[in-house]
Amino acid sequence: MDYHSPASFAEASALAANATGITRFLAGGTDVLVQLRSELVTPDTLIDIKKIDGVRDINCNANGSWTLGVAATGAEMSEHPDLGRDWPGVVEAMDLIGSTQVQGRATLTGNLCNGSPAADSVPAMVAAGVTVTVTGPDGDREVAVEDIPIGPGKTSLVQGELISAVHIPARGDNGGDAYLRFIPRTEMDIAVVGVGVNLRLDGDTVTEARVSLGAVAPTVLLVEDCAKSIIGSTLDDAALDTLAAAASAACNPIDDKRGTIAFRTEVAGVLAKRAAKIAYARAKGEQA
Amino acid sequence: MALDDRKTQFTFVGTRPDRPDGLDKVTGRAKFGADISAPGMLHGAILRSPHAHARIVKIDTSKAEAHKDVKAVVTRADFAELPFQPGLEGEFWNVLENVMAGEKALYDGHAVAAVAATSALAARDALKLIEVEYEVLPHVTDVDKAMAPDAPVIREGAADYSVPEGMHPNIVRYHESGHGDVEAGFAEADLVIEDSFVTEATHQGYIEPHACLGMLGNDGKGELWCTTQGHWIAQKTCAALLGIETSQLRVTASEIGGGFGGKTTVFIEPVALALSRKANRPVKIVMTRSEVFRATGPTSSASMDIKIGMKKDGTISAAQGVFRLQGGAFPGAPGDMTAMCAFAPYNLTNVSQIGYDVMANRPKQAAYRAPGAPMGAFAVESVIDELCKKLGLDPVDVRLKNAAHEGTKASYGPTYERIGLVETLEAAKAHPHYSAPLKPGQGRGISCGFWFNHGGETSVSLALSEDGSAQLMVGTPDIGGSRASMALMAAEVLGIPYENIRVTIADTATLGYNDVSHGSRVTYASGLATIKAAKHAVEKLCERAAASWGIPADAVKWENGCAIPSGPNAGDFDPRPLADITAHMGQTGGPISGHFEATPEGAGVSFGTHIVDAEVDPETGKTAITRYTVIQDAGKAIHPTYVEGQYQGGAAQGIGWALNEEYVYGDDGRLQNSIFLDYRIPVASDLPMIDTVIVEVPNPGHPFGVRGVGETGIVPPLAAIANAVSHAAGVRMKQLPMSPPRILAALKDNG
Amino acid sequence: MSKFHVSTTVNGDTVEYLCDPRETLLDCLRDKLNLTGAKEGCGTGDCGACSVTVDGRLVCSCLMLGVEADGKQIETVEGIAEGDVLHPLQKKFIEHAALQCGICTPGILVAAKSLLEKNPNPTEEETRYWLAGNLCRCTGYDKIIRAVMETAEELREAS
Amino acid sequence: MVEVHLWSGLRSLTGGQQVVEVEAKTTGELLRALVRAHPQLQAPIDAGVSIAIDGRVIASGLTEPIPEGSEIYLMQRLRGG
Repeated sequence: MDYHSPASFAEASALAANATGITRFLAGGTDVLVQLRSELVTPDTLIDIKKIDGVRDINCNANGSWTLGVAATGAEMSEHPDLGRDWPGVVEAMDLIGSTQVQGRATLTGNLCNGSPAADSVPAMVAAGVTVTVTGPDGDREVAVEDIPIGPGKTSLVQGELISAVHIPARGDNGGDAYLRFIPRTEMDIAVVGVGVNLRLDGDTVTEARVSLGAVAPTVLLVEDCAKSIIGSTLDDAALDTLAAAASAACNPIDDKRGTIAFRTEVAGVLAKRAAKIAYARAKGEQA
Repeated sequence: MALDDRKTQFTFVGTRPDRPDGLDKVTGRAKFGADISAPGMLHGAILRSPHAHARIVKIDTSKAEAHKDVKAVVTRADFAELPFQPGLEGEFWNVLENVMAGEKALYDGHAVAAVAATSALAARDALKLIEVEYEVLPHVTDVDKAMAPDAPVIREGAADYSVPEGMHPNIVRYHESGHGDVEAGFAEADLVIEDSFVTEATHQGYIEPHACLGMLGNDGKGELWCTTQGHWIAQKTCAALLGIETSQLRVTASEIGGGFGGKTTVFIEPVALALSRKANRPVKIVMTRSEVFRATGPTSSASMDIKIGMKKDGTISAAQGVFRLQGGAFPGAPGDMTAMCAFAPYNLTNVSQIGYDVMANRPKQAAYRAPGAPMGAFAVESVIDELCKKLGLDPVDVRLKNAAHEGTKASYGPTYERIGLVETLEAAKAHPHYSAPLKPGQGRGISCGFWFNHGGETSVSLALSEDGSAQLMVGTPDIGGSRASMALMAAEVLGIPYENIRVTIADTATLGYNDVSHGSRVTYASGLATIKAAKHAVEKLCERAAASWGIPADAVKWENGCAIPSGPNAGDFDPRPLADITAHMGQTGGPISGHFEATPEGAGVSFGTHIVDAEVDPETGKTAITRYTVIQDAGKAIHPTYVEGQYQGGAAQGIGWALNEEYVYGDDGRLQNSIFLDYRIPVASDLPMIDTVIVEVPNPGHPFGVRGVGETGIVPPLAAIANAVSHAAGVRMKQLPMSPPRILAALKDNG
Repeated sequence: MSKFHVSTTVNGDTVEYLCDPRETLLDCLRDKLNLTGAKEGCGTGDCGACSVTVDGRLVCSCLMLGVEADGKQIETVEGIAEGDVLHPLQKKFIEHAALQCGICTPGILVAAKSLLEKNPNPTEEETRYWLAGNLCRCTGYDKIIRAVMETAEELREAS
Repeated sequence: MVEVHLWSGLRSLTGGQQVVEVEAKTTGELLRALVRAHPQLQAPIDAGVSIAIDGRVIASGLTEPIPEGSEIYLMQRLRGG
């Protein structure tokens, strides 16, 4: 295995473009090292991007949007004084991944590029409308988070491409987001179901919404029907029931060691309701 | 065992001093299995079968052998030839077959070859160069399916004398016991409930993977360092498997990072020695976590049918159980123990129990804390709970009404000596937990549990130093603070401060044979031996004092660490403290030591009663344990803090077993969850504080009244939690673990 | 395959080693620096027995490569005591029997110390969640949680 | 003479008898006497048995004294964890 620690994304991209065999980028390493140790994936080329300037920055832009470096850790996101005020759902989703120790290393980008349909931060990012900059041999392009994963362990990135920045939109007024997941324990598990909800209110009425589901299909889903079921409502019980039904209907899960099809389908609806209520309360400026 | 030295008033015993090895263990200094190296050391790695059941057609190791960093490759041919015997009789053969596969790979993860190389990375790389040709065979991993007529046969001829003719060859041992007439008893009952229960295999889950360092020369002399619950059994087994003399192999036990029964046998140790013999260099092997899950002892999975009859007043009129335990591809599943323990808490006129030991394509089961007892208790105590509910009776009162006591004929035959079940139930009833109000969505469960406990071969040696301090050598690895208990007992007899006693876990070359640290035997048996060894030294101290005073030895007694004249004619002499006698021992007859070697019989059975509150989320089936109380008879708690620790640990493991831990096999017979991410043991945020009540009903078989405490604590939790969850959810849970998908499915089925 | 030269600081001492890029920081601490206090319980970041801090941040040393340690400040269990004076957590763990077998203890002490540095007054829930990545199979966590919280209280009183 | 109670599974080896009367002063003598009375009991004894004397379980010792008139139960060998 070759190990490189380039000083720029262009250099990293060039290294990857010219590499043969399996290439992995190393940020927090919480997936890459597990795969390496278990001999599931032994990369031929490992490119550590943490020596690139600015990769750990968390910046609020003039328009209220956020730009995060690709090596900013979950712990750094949680500790940031303002990010969690704007996007509590995204920050909490990231914070749910692994232990305190894992939080010291794990990153949004790593969670995204691992391609797991159960990745906790991804539904929250999709709901929030997060985009990423992809740097490749032909320059940069901006891609919506939901367009990165294309199947379990697979992404739309091609050889020589890597994510070089994460962009979270401006929160704006009367908005709130939330992410909930189901795990059998209280910590340390992979999501059996995950639900991200991001919405905006006009008074008591939902005017915009994005709802995403994790661990219920080969990729994280952005579910239009869920959004439709609550837009125009005051998140009354009828709207919540429609939301739950839409969430369950969108599920295309598998039976595996972590959960059954029936369980995932049912609980997706339950969590969609609960997450929507939290997001709604947050949009109203209430504690939740 | 002469118990003339019985004691009930204590100076040191029952106090809570710091453990002697505390400093080493909080500074990272303590040496565990993997914390050692040797000059010239090689690293071993083991190739494992990816198939649940396959004939090994051919193993080609030539490419691995040609690798520049590889110094040795071994397969089954590098071990001793041992004769196959049926049942548990051929245990050496079974262990060898498990350590390195012979003709067939019998489970996913079964070792088939091993290499030793100059680095751990090189060893792992070299495994990929070994080519194994398998003929994949049909497999079975489920206990009921393994007993079915069409089940693939794991091995012909493995069954012992006990199995009635006509049963499937995968049934390798059969047990049947009981007394009275259960049919007549059921006829007397006002309510009979018959139900079936299932538990999945769980792993002991010790945090330290197996690790060892072995050196074996062509002269048949060797050294082995390993993490083990018993280094003498490791010595004996490795010697047999390698065809060398037992005494030529010196085994040193490292500090042990948890065992719970799982480190009572060998896995990698004979492999390291075989590699070393071939390479002529020390070989270290450390298992990965995945290897631990795939290839070391999980407990048995079980399928059980229970039928119990109860009268309206709560009297159990008859009880019957059939317990089918799957123990992997070898004999040993403790179906007999399950059967004998299941009804042991109760005074039953009519009881019948049948146990099966069934083989399947899974790793060889190893003991796990009261092996066999928890699953039986789960089934039986669930049915009793259901009877109480249907008859409108208080579950503690019903258990008190039926509780076994001194003079009761046990379900497994003999009449109980003094036992403490009733005391634990009375303590449960009186405990504020039992009467505390429950919130909506919560349920409360209780359960009793029983375990036999064990004595076992024990050797202890105690040597006094000139300055009056003492060194105590025991042969039972310290799993949970036993050095402290041993020092307390020695201090009690010698009358010198606890701090003046250094306790060492001796290696196999410096002390006589010791049985494994299992069966909750350490504080009982090594403790008894420590007391006897200290007494032995005291006798000699008294003799020296008597000689110095010119009076007969029997005119001297030992009190508060001093020899004093005893009796009216002994004369008037100043007491001689221990250090005063040892200061001159070289000139007054030589060094003073005490020792004791025996197999103490009289471990004393023990009982516990647990109370647990659980809260179930009706929308997701997720359970939270909100309160837990363990009440157990310790006989006499030598170091109460460590007794509490055993109770709390047993409860925590029980919570894991009840709620989330399980071996998950795919249709291909491969283990699906061989990492801690997916084998879900409880984490700190899953658990509440665990309250404990130590009941002390002295064991008549120990001079200080000690009963083993390590195992009983895992017997009641499965049932207690199942009862709590069933009450909270409003539906009876009959399968473990009660994972959220199972609870949610049960809630749905229940409407 | 060429090895990497790494220069780093462990418990205040400057150390150097050569490592294969596949070797973890834990491998390097244990096998190259003979600091065997950190344990490998899982190799997948699930048990926390290998916990160390890197530039003050709590991490699993099994989830970090040895090469990544270059130029970092690493603290392990061996560095918790100051000379022969035990850290209050270490004393309290012994006093409370917050360890049985002791294999998880090094990782838990490193993690608990990191908690108290960040949050001198943790609730029981905060303590339990902070330590959720440190598996203990012996104690049921009860005595561990009590030891950490009592240490926190003592440290608050002392300061 | 002492009465030895067998577990019911052994009846198939003793022609249906569950209580066997033997002359024995120690646990070892008792096992030998059982085999003399019923040679088929050798198999379970080889597989491992424990003996309860007045309720105290003797896991493996062959030299434990058997008091006259004591209650004797043969049990499967106990194993622990």
